[in-house]
Amino acid sequence: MTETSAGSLVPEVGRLVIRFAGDSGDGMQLTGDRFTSASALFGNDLATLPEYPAEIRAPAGSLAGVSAFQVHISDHDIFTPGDAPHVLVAMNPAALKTELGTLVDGGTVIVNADTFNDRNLAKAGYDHDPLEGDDLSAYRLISAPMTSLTKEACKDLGVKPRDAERSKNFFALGLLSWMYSRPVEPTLEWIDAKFKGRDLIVAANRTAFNAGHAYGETAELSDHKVIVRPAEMPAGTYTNINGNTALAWGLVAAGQLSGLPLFLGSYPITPASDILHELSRHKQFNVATFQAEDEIAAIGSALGAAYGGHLGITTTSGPGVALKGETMGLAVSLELPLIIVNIQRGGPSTGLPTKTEAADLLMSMYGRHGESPMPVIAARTPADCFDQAIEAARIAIKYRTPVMLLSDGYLANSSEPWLLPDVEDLEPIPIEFASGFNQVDENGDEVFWPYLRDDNLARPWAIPGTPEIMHRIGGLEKQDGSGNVSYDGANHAHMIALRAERIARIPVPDVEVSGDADAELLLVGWGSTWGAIAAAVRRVRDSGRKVAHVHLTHLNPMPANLGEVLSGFPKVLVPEMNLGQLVRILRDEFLVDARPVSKVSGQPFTPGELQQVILTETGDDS
Amino acid sequence: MTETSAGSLVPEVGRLVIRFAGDSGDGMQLTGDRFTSASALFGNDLATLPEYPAEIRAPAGSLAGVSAFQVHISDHDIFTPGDAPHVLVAMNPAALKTELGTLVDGGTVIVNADTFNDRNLAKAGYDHDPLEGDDLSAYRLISAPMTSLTKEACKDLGVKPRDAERSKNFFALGLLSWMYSRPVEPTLEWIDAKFKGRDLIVAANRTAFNAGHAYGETAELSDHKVIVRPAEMPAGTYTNINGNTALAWGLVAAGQLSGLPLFLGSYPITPASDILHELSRHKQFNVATFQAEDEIAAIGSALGAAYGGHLGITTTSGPGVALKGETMGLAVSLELPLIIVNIQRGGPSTGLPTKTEAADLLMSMYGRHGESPMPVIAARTPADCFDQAIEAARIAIKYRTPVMLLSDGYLANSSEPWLLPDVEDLEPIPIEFASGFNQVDENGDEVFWPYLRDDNLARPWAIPGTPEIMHRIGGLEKQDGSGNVSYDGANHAHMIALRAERIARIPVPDVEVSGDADAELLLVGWGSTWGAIAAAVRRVRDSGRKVAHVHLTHLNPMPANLGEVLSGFPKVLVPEMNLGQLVRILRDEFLVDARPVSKVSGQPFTPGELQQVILTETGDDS
Amino acid sequence: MTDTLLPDGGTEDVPVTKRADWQSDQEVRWCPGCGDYSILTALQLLMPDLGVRREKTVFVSGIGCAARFPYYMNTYGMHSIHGRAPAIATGLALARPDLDVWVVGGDGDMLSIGGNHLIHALRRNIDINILLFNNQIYGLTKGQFSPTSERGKVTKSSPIGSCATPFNPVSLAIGAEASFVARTHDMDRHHMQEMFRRAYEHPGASIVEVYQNCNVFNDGAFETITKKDVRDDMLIPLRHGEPIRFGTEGQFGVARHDGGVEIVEVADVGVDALLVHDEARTDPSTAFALSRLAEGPDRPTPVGVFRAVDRGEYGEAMRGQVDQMESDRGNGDLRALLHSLPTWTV
Amino acid sequence: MTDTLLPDGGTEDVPVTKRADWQSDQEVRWCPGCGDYSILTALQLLMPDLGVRREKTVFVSGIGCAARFPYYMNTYGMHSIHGRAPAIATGLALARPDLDVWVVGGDGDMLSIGGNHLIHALRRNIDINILLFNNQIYGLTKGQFSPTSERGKVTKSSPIGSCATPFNPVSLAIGAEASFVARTHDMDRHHMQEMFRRAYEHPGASIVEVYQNCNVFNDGAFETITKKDVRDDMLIPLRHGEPIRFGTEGQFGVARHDGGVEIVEVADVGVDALLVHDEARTDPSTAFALSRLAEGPDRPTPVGVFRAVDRGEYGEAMRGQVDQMESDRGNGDLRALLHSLPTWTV
Ligand SMILES: Cc1ncc(C[n+]2csc(CCOP(=O)(O)OP(=O)(O)O)c2C)c(N)n1
Ligand SMILES: Cc1ncc(C[n+]2csc(CCOP(=O)(O)OP(=O)(O)O)c2C)c(N)n1
Ligand code: SF4
Ligand code: SF4
Ligand SMILES: [Mg+2]
Ligand SMILES: [Mg+2]
Repeated sequence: MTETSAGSLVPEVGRLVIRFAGDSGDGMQLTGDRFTSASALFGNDLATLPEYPAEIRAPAGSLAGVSAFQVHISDHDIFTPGDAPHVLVAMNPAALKTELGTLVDGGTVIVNADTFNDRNLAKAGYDHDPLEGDDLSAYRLISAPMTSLTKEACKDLGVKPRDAERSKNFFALGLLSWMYSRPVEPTLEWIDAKFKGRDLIVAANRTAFNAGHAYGETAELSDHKVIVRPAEMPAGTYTNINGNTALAWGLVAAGQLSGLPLFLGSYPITPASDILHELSRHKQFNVATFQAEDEIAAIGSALGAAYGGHLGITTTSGPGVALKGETMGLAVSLELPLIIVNIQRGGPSTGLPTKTEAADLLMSMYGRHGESPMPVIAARTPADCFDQAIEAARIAIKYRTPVMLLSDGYLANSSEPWLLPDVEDLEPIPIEFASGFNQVDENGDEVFWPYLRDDNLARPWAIPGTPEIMHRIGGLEKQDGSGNVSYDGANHAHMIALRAERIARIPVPDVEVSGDADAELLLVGWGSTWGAIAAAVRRVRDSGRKVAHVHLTHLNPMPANLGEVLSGFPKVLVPEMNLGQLVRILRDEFLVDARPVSKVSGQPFTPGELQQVILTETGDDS
Repeated sequence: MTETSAGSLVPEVGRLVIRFAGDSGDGMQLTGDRFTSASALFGNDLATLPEYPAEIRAPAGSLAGVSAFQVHISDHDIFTPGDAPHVLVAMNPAALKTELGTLVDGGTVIVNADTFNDRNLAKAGYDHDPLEGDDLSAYRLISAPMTSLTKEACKDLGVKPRDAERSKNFFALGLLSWMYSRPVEPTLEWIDAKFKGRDLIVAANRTAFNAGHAYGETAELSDHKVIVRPAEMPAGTYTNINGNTALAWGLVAAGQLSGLPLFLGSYPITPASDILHELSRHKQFNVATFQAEDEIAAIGSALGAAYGGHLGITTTSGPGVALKGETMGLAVSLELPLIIVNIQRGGPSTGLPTKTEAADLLMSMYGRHGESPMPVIAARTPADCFDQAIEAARIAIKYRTPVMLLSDGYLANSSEPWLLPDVEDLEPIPIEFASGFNQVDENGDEVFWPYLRDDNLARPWAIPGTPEIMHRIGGLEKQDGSGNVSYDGANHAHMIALRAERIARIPVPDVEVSGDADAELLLVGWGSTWGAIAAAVRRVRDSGRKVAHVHLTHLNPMPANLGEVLSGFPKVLVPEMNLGQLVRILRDEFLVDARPVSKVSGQPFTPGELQQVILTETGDDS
Repeated sequence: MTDTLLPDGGTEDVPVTKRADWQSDQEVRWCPGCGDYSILTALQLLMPDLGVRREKTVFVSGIGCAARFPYYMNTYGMHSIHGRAPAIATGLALARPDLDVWVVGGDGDMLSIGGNHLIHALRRNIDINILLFNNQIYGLTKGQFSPTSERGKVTKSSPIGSCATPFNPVSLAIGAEASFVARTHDMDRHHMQEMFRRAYEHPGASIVEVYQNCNVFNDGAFETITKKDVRDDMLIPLRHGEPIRFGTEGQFGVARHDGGVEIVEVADVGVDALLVHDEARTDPSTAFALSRLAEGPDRPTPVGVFRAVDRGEYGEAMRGQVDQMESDRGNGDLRALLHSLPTWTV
Repeated sequence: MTDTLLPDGGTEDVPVTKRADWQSDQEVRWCPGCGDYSILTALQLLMPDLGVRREKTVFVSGIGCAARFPYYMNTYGMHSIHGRAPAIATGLALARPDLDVWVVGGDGDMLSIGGNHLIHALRRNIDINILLFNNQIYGLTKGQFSPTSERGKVTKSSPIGSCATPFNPVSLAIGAEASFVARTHDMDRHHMQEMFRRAYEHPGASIVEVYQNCNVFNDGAFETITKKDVRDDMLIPLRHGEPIRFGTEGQFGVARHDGGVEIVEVADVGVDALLVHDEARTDPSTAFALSRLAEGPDRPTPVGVFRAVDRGEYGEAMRGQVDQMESDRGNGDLRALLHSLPTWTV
């Protein structure tokens, strides 16, 4: 459909990583997003990683104001937004300054030449013009006066020059679309739809896009053209989804699968707020979203709703979880279903709120007073957030327990193509509310015991409104069975053991070893490191070495076969975006000499970094 | 001074455990306390354990209303309030019913016979009078009509019979004083002082006490008499102290030793409130106590005061700690001295608020989001709370870090003789506040860097009011050195590593192995289990078997020699009042196959229980 | 909004009940003589009259002596954690508009640690009935001062007196936009029942401050105003539509003065000068002024309904949005949601 | 109480400073056009006039755009965690009465998550100056409704409008026993400075609500009342001792009405019928009534000092207790303390 038909002279590459960078006001997220969409429609596999500045609006042109979006497209299945980008689009000097270091040697730099004036150079801390010195000698430079060309192209549309200037990101997009042979129509259609009714803007953006596209042709950039063929992907319908949206949809799905109304009690916090935003747009699924006064009220309201028979959820990030500990403890004691979603971010304290980290695992396991065990699960990819939200609900409902669902800032915002599941294939979540007496007392009278247990050791979910079985529950220790307050020591010991056993007995799928079962080295990961580990393992194995990978979704309880799996490998490494937390649990549980591989710089592992680790560990540190 | 002069026919026993039990209104805590004081003055070593009902005032005569006080006196050094009591004083049927089971076979039961009427028997759930059936056949019963004898004795004093009845606990005390040859004068003097000005009450209590004393003689209870000789104790002045008082005094001492004003921000909670109460009585030590609106404000205010150069402290129990996590994280990030005291109690949630447990260790270590390491220390005996409060302050101040100080409900309330330290011998805590510029910037100007580090990696304690060095701190990640907000990934990684190292490098004393260095079995304990483990180890060793004991005060960081010590023992057991928390840390840190010994029934281990464990583990389960 | 799984809550007539039906099988464990008993009795005796179902009634509490209340009611109940009952009840009431949700707590529970949840529940006008048992002390933790204890109060944690000005719970509630605020006391069963009934009937959040005697740690705190023999002179009954008047012979009254209100002798000013109580005023200023009459329970103190205005309940609006989205977009269609972003097919 | 180790804080005269001395070296990072800039400028320009020392001045904040304030002041400062600034400042102010402690935060920070700490600090009358930057939105988290957002507000988290009645911060503060309450706005530097100065001078807790424009997520929220051309008709200046009067020609005024206050035309009622503002009234009822004049910033809205009464600052009382115990018992003697229970000697 485009020039990239067979027989073209355009060289092929298997994959390409492009990084769009510019000032916060330059619309880089949107540009990246559109490029991604076009690539998705074209059929590439892909993964994205947006990175925003911490300030709402840092001063224009400043280093702090640089906003970036990385997209990795490929002709085969990939797992991450890529290591070093091959192409950097830098819309101003500040973007060039902050982002250049990440580019591969020999990579392509595309700049908006118009912005390289003294004022902007000074703001970026350049004492010279990098377009002229040696700064870029190691790269292939495309220096296009995007602003002026855009203005020029738009001059007959009746758009004010300042407004026309705003369309320069579409110029960049047009240029990249030409260079990498992206389909053009979807973007034009998107412009029409997005700015519907604002005709001048539609015209300016269309014009800028076309001008950029034409620029490639006319400026003879043909030798920059490469093509990344569509990937072979399983048949089906795809959408490009980020983790927070997938998670929100997974919660909606859990509501539909269980037939329960959803109640989200939440307090805004980066990077979790978007789940609140997304769910508040879908109330027609019987979704109530309640923006509480703080995180404690958020979980409290969700717990209240759960007590009332709703699917109670609270979403937050690290600092918010630190506030919810006491109420989680109550939920443990009440044995009610509840989902606590933690989109982890850089800590401690306020830390790096817009950067990713996964250092809340131990808090998830142990951050409550007393013995208060709780299932913990973690999503591994953006789309997996959908599945794990359902899994969290399934566990919470079936075992009447609060469940901690972990994601992180990286999963939250990055996206990947998701083969949409057939809604009919999703397994229903059976619900059973207690409906009447379940016990006979000493006098032969029928009574209701709120802590009588089923085969899973779960107590009845007995919701207010049910006739006859009125009862009281609370955070004081209860007599097992009757649920009456009990200060009896033996019963307390029994209840503590029972609460522990109830969680420990939850069946979770065995882990599967990917890679070489007979390797020397096993990498054990959890959460969002999956992509980087899988990619690194593939690269290393492609180079002929042996290595294995196991990835945990269920962190509490752990898969039953994990100990055996671990014991099969002489070396076990645990890459984590923290100082080593899962590794502590593995060492404790299985007494294996697993060792940590840490990254805590606010960014996910790249496959390259882990590849290097593996090579070093397997005896080659080339 | 009493009949117990050498040559008396009274048999000697090495130790004796007496349990006073009665209705909440019966004054058993006071009775136990007085008996303890007299024993202390007599020269016994001793340990006590009060146990209150959970209700403020449960219905009179009910099982829920039973209040008990156990005291262990001995002629040698002892470590715990004892296993099963030898003597039970039961002031009513409910007390007999709930407490009898704990008594040793053949033990002595002393009852107030007057209370064994139909009404009280019914309230206690007896369908017969246990004084008459076989219930007590395994014991030696002393059934004294204490109420009527007291009334009778007081009848000429002009005291109303109902008021006279209130003195019956002094009758019991008099009787026990006679049986166990306690000095009489101190108690009489105490009565005079305590009820000074209320002459009738003084008279009634004195009379009742004397009547009880005489009753022993006249009722020919001589063959119940035993004597526990004074223990050989190091020379010095002693006081009988419980953990909470010792802890409060330790904090006062830390203030004096450092010259810092104390600021306690606290919110009442059992069993921590008494520290607040105690400190609020000693404001003349430049102590400010602030009862905050909640636990978050409590720690917040303490942190604010610490920022201002005071010794900031917050005291609470488990549920309160669960609320303080976020602010502790801020303190970690601010690198300011702060002491968080957790008097642990039965959990999860509200749990068993008046019972003991030590299940907050993992929360202390990991209960904050992100990587936020904090020193953790735990007191081992009531008197040790004094030392560890000072130790906590010393670490907090020297290393500019929040410190978690752990105690528990058992230590809080139980007491032991404490050889009072010489105040001059207590080591001063040096304080150095930043006083001026500490750095020169690029321009050669003098500046102040709030995160410039000393040899301990600690940053300056730079308090407001100091001229020139105004600066801003906060919970966002900071550039090391300058302290400016930094979103730089490499700096973040550096800071995380540095915060971890700063804590890990804090020097703590090596552990010492007590018992047999060449034993097969090592017991590792922490906190209040010290007494029970030490006693059990002594018993086992006295019986000719080998066993060793190591006890941790410093839980983070751990003693440097601990790994080596652990590796010297084939078997390692870790008795804990939780499901196994320290054991997780040991397994993780040292990859030793340490195994847990758990007790979570709201009461401390008894030496007997641990003795049994040791015997079983060392191959004898007699 | 169709909650198909939830119990439909009986369409038959509400059964006739008596006090015993509302008593749970749990032994009541307050100190003998505690004011909580009379509040419990008042409510248990009232419930049969309200024409409500036990299974549709829920008591949510925090921690404290007062907070043990749910255990004694033969309804649904949750004894939660300290301070959080208003938040938990908010979730429950929003999720389950078919229920009557009551919140019970002490002055520490609801005004100290739980103060924020309380004021937000009032502001939002969540459909819950809040009973604040104010004994001006922390009972369960054995006697520390609370946010309603008077300045200078000597307690375990303030051995030479507390330094803080107390909250006036009625003023605070009104300042927090409360739509229903009342006060009563544990010595007058009839008055309590009237207030509880009014709270129950009010749409949206209602708060009733109940002066409650803690005879162990703060005995007699309200004696000066609630004891039978002083009551007439020390309690100022607020009755909608009536001039505010009190005293054994009705010799005192309340009149406006300098923007606030003051106590006057009827003989001095005449009945017509008395303020006629209007609990339904949209402007809460007069209700606020009335709340200032007594700084503590040592001066004549108004009891009754200070304010009762219907200003729209939060849950109704919230559920309205579900309905609106349902009617705008139809019932949620999961497949359509999953396909709502651009898709492509391989 | 002798804090020997603490800096004695200079006995020389307070040095003369200028604006630049109060500016830190940090780049200001609010969105261009944000109202926070003008508040910062107002304060930085005011500080030299207050005659205070930079090293004795501390700004404590929570989290939010507003809460970045401390970074820009060349004083001591702590950017703490969300909602907790009033609690942290309480500890600091109590520990260090020699300092001037300011608290800065947004409507989310101080009224949502931090609401409880705020009302308790006001009630206790801690000696801190609280500046509440009310932009009726969560700025830093990119635009969700806040506890001061009007009902029906469409935001990211309320796509078809919020369901909640907002707080009126002035009413809430007065209900919480605040001794000093004022309101100003970011468009009038002079008025802001006057209010900040008054807050500074007030002993005990002072709170100033500053209407602040968030031009990114809630632009123009206060335009209807603060824009230059409408201001005269839409802002009601409260001036102590003066009749409350406003309007381009002073044609409007405020008079008492039915226990509250209402806006009147001076021509109709005459000047003498206007309410003379008395910020020092012990009874807060009139101040409360004034706070009810405008439900939101779309009707004429009072600005200025609503209430300023000296009712004794908490810290003074607290330190008085230290002094009292010191004078009763002498300075603490550790040895005596350790020997204060019965002892025996072996
Ligand atoms: C998080 C937490 N903090 C503190 C406590 C201890 N605590 C229990 S009840 C209570 C206050 C009781 O006072 P109030 O609420 O007035 O109830 P009352 O007992 O007087 O009825 C406190 C501080 C707790 N259980 N949980
Ligand atoms: C415990 C916690 N919860 C939530 C957040 C996220 N958060 C940061 S600022 C903020 C609210 C900002 O609004 P406001 O206080 O009004 O300040 P503004 O940005 O409008 O000045 C929120 C919810 C956080 N940082 N910490
Ligand atoms: S302590 Fe006070 S409030 Fe609590 S039950 Fe006893 S009398 Fe009642
Ligand atoms: S988001 Fe709003 S409040 Fe925050 S800096 Fe920008 S304009 Fe100001
Ligand atoms: Mg109370
Ligand atoms: Mg705001």
